[in-house]
Amino acid sequence: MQPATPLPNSLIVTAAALLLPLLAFGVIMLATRSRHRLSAAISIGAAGLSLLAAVYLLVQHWQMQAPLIFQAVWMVSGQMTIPIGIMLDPISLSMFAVVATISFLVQVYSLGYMAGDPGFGRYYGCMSLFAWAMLTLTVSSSLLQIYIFWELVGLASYLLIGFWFDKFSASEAGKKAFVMTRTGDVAFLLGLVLLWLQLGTLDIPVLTDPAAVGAQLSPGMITLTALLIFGGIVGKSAQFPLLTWLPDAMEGPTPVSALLHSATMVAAGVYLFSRLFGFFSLSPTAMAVCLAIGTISMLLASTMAMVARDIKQVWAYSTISQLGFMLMGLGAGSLFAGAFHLITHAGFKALLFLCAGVFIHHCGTNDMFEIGRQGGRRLKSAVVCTIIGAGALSGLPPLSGFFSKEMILGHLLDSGHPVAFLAAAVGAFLTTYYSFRLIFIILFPRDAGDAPPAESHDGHHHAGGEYSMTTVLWCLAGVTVVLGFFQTPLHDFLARTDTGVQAATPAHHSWLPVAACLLAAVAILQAWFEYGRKKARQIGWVEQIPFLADLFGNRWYLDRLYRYLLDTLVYRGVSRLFTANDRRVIDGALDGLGRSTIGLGRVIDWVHGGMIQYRLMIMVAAVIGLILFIGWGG
Amino acid sequence: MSILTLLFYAIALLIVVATAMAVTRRNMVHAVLYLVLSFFGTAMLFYLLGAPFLAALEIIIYAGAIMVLFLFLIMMIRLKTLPGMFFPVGQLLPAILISAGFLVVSSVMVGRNPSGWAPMPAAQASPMAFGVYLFQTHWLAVEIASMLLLVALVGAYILGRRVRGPSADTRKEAP
Amino acid sequence: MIVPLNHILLLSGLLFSLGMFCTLARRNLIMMLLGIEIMLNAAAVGFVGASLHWQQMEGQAIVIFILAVAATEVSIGLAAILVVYRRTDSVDPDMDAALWEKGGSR
Amino acid sequence: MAYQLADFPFLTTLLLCCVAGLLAILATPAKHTRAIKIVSAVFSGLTLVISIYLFIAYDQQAGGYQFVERVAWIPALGIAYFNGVDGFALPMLLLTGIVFFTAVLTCWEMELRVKEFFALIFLLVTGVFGLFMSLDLFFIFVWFDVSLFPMYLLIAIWGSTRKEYGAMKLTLYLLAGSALILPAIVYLVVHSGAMTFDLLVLMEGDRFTPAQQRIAFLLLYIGFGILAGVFPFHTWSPVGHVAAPTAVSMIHAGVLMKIGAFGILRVGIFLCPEGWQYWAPLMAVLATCGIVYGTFVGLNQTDLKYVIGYSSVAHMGIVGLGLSTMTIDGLNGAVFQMFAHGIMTALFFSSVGYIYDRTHTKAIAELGGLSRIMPRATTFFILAALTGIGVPCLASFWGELVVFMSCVRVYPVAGALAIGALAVGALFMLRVVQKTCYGPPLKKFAGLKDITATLAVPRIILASVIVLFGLFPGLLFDMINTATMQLIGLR
Repeated sequence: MQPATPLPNSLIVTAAALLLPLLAFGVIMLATRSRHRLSAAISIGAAGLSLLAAVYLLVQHWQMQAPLIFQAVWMVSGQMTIPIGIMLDPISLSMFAVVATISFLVQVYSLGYMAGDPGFGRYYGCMSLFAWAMLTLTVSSSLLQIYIFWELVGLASYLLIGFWFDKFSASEAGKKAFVMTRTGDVAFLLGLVLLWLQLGTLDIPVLTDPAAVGAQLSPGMITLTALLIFGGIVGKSAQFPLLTWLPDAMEGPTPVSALLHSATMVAAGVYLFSRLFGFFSLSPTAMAVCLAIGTISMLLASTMAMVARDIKQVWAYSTISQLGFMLMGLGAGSLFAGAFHLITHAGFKALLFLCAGVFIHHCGTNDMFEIGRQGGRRLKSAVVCTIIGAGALSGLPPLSGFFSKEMILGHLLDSGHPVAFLAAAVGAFLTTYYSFRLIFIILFPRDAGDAPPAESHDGHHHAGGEYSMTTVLWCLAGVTVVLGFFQTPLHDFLARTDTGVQAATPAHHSWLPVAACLLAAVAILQAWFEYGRKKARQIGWVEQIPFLADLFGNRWYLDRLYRYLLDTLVYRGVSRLFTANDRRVIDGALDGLGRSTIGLGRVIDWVHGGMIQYRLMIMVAAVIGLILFIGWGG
Repeated sequence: MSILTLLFYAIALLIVVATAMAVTRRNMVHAVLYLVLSFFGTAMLFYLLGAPFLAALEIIIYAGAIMVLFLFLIMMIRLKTLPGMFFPVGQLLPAILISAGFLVVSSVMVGRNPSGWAPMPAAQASPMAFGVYLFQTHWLAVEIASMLLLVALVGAYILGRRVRGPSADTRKEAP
Repeated sequence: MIVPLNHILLLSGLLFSLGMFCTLARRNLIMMLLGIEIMLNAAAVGFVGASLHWQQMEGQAIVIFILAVAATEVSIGLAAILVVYRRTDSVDPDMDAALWEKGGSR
Repeated sequence: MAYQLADFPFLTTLLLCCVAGLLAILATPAKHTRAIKIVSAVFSGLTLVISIYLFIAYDQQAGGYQFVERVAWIPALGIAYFNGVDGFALPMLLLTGIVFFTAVLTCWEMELRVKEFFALIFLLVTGVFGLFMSLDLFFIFVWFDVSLFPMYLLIAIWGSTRKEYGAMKLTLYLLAGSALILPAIVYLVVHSGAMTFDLLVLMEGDRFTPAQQRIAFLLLYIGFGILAGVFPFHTWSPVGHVAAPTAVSMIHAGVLMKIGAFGILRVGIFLCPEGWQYWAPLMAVLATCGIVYGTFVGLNQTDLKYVIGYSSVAHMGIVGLGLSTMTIDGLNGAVFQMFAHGIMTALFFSSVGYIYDRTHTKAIAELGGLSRIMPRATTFFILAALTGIGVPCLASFWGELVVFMSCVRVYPVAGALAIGALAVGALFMLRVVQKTCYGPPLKKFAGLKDITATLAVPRIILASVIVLFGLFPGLLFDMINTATMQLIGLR
């Protein structure tokens, strides 16, 4: 399996970029955990080198035609060969670059945000673990490898959400996140195993080759496996119906939310979809399901965001809805629209979260009204950056979100799903509404006073470290502003991804951008009307309808439903039933067996009593029997 | 039907009746005496069947020695009547059943032997011929039997001697 | 001509079952021993009859040994009964553990 | 079957190390507890070194049985002292060596009847080593019983919660198993047509009719399966685990349960392949029940050790599932899982043992916030829990993955259920981790010390083994594969 030719440079670079964070993780966890600055330096150094490698690879392979694949056998067992490898193609390269960039920036940002935390070293260790797992996930050459690192990013997410494990809510959120994504992964693993059984391999080039797949799999099987794998995506990307873990995951430190739970890890689901786009395209059912799930998730999450008061929760809901939006784009049949939105979203959502982090860091609360009251608007760079990010999120020109959103809308319009398009438009409207609701609440606080800082949500707040934080903000803001203009080169680059599907060229709807902008403007106006203007009572129209406010505020009661199901079915139902079975039936039968043995012993004891005459009788009877047997038998 | 045959049936009747009486006596001295009678009958039967030496032995050993031993014991423990029921029903019924079963089975098996239905001629083994035969053919077994008797002697002595020491004495005084 | 062998054997069987009944039914160790004697005697009767039937002296020789065994058995058995009686103050064959405990605890 | 005789009797040396350790302990006066511990550590360390050496020195190209020693013992009955190792036995020997050594180190602080304790442990492990290396049915049975009997005393004397009940239950169960194994072995030997207990001779040719194989395999499967915690014969395992002292739990769950699975493989599957085929669906059903059942029952437990006990049931179910697939991959995965689970539960019990020693409670409800108080100790605990969940790059992931992959091929429904149990398994482990390690630190535990360097050594060894084989599963799979290929290829 080893190639005879020397390894190409870029593979060595990639391997180094992958192994450095792992090395950093090992060193930090084993040796330097208690030495905070050193740990941070190691981790950031590793992330920085990975970023350099990513840039080098992008430059090197900007003109690449065929994907670059390197595979080595990791493990052989009978008929099963598990390879491990690197696959470089446009989509993996761009994702690689995104992950490396955000990861590096967030780690730098954390220098300020996490300063003084007792678990500083552990934090950077986990971040390195995540960077390693996520980077490897993006360049994995086989689906199994993706699954492995998929689980590992889940692990990193678990560790980081529960970073402040003293708090019950944090550890609970970590557990919830792990278990819910794991539920999706069960389907994923099942689909993966089925695929492996049919195809004999899980290499991505084979999977995305329609001829190869179509020849060996019946259409029903393709749909089945595609749906199963999509289950994993639903879990990881927090789509309906497994969406409730993501808002809870905001219990983690804000940089973690920025990195894992908005920009990269949750996007892994969408990434996987685009990775296997060629495979999914073979099943119209799977594509339709994807579109439907994306639409539902986007609408549900947007409505939830409209009534949230917690600044991070708003962006978390927004992440769900944007991920749904990406899935809509992919489901509508455009790889580029989805992938492009993935990239731009990574930038501006990370920006939004990091800004939220600045607010939280300074005001010591997550409540946006409280932030406004405590003078959040005085944090100039954070406010400006939030506005830039929110603008991008709302799809305002010339920010990056405008381009990617408009592409998806265009594709939806073309794809012949008017309902989906309408839903997307409503979603876009709601997105703009809740983003600017948040901004206006922070900018124009009512009854501003010097209220004492409330209990910090993150459990600490330290001034200082602004420099690293604001620098990162401006970097990301710059990216957000600029990235949109790279749409065409990016499109050319990504179009060379070997998906096996003829890329659809969208018809250009000249009215669409205008309409989208108008829609956004209306939304901003409404937000202004309700929250911004002097006389506004800062109560949204949704909050005035108690039914809707309850419904949205309680996440459409999904959480309660799951909790209820878990309690009644799992804990009180099956689990208790089985436990009772264990205690009563199995153990009971055994103890009964023991008791009956003792009882039998009593009976035999009675027979063994001193009464010899009974024994004699039995003896004699036996002798008579014997005589009969011998006399008549012989 | 010769006189010997008649004699046989008379003796047989005597033995069975005496034995049955012995078995059912409540007083053990009576039982033993009935049994002595039964053994006398048996001795006569042996003589009738041509074993005069055995007849003599039967009287000397069974009726003489063994039964006297029984009488000794009965007198020694001074236990005339037994506590409790004479024949507990739970024990009587199975005992009768088993004994009767045995009787039936053995009778049937005996009856199935056709050669046994021919009357036998009378004959006699003189004590001398018997003695010569015994000590020529079975001298080893006789020696072993004597050893057995010796062992029994010793065993009976050891078992029967009174346990010395405080425990036996206190126990005797306790009731 | 005397009786057929079978008649002797039937007599022997009858005696044997009487002895068996005595052994099984009487709640008295001495009577049980007595029953055993009866059974041994019944066997002796059978042997003597068989000796006559086949005109062989082995049958009579066996009776000698039966006598020896009977004497042994009675002497040992009676000695044992004596021991039991001393311990339990009874000659009941129902030697329950409790009964033994009564006398044998010390 | 061809095998290579050893130049040097390594296997006997391994056994002699245990025996020598036992004698040395017996020779040391009971009051010198420290000397006893050092002697135990030295001799158990020697066994570890020898088992590592054997693992490395085994010639994987040649395969087959190596380091074979054979001395006729009762030639008339065909019983021989016949030892040899193959790709199945070596991982087990390595596992035993590691768990034995770490278990001895784990009870470094023990003070109650130290001499007897270590002597019994050495006796037990002698049986375990003997069983894994023996190729003679008679000796397999003898070693099996040698390894069982010390358990009773170890639990009944040094145990905790309901120790007499647990010890009695465990012993009775395992003896019931052994009562099924003996007839099966005798039955096989009698019907073999050759008066021999030699496993390899018995394997040759078609000695047994399918009907005979079915009977014998069922007996062997249940007999050994009881020890392997096969549903529904598993209830001794949680009770026994809870009652046993830490080191015994480690050896018990880590090694003894493997004896059961190994016995099914070595005796049942080797000798009765057609019986195996016949009963495989039953095995799959029971194994799946075990997985699902163990996971769900584990959710409801209130005692830390019960939770781990039930997780053992679930994980041994995966082993059973692998064995039931009748494929190379299934067997590979099963043996790998046996190894991984052994190390994992050893780490688990060792960490729980530490927590119990310090906090004096195993009730989950009473624990909490330990991560702040004893971060190092809980790190090991969390690592073990993550391994139990099947997180990649930790050893048991690979075993589970390979078993599932082969299982879905053969029994799709069972495979789907087992994979589904993964999610619940995560819930079940993380619940325990959350309840014990996370949360605000409790006042009553505030003064407790974190794990010291001496006590950390065994846990570090176990943790590094988990990570090593998690990152490089090939090390083990290549070894197991030699034996599996031979077994499946032979038939």
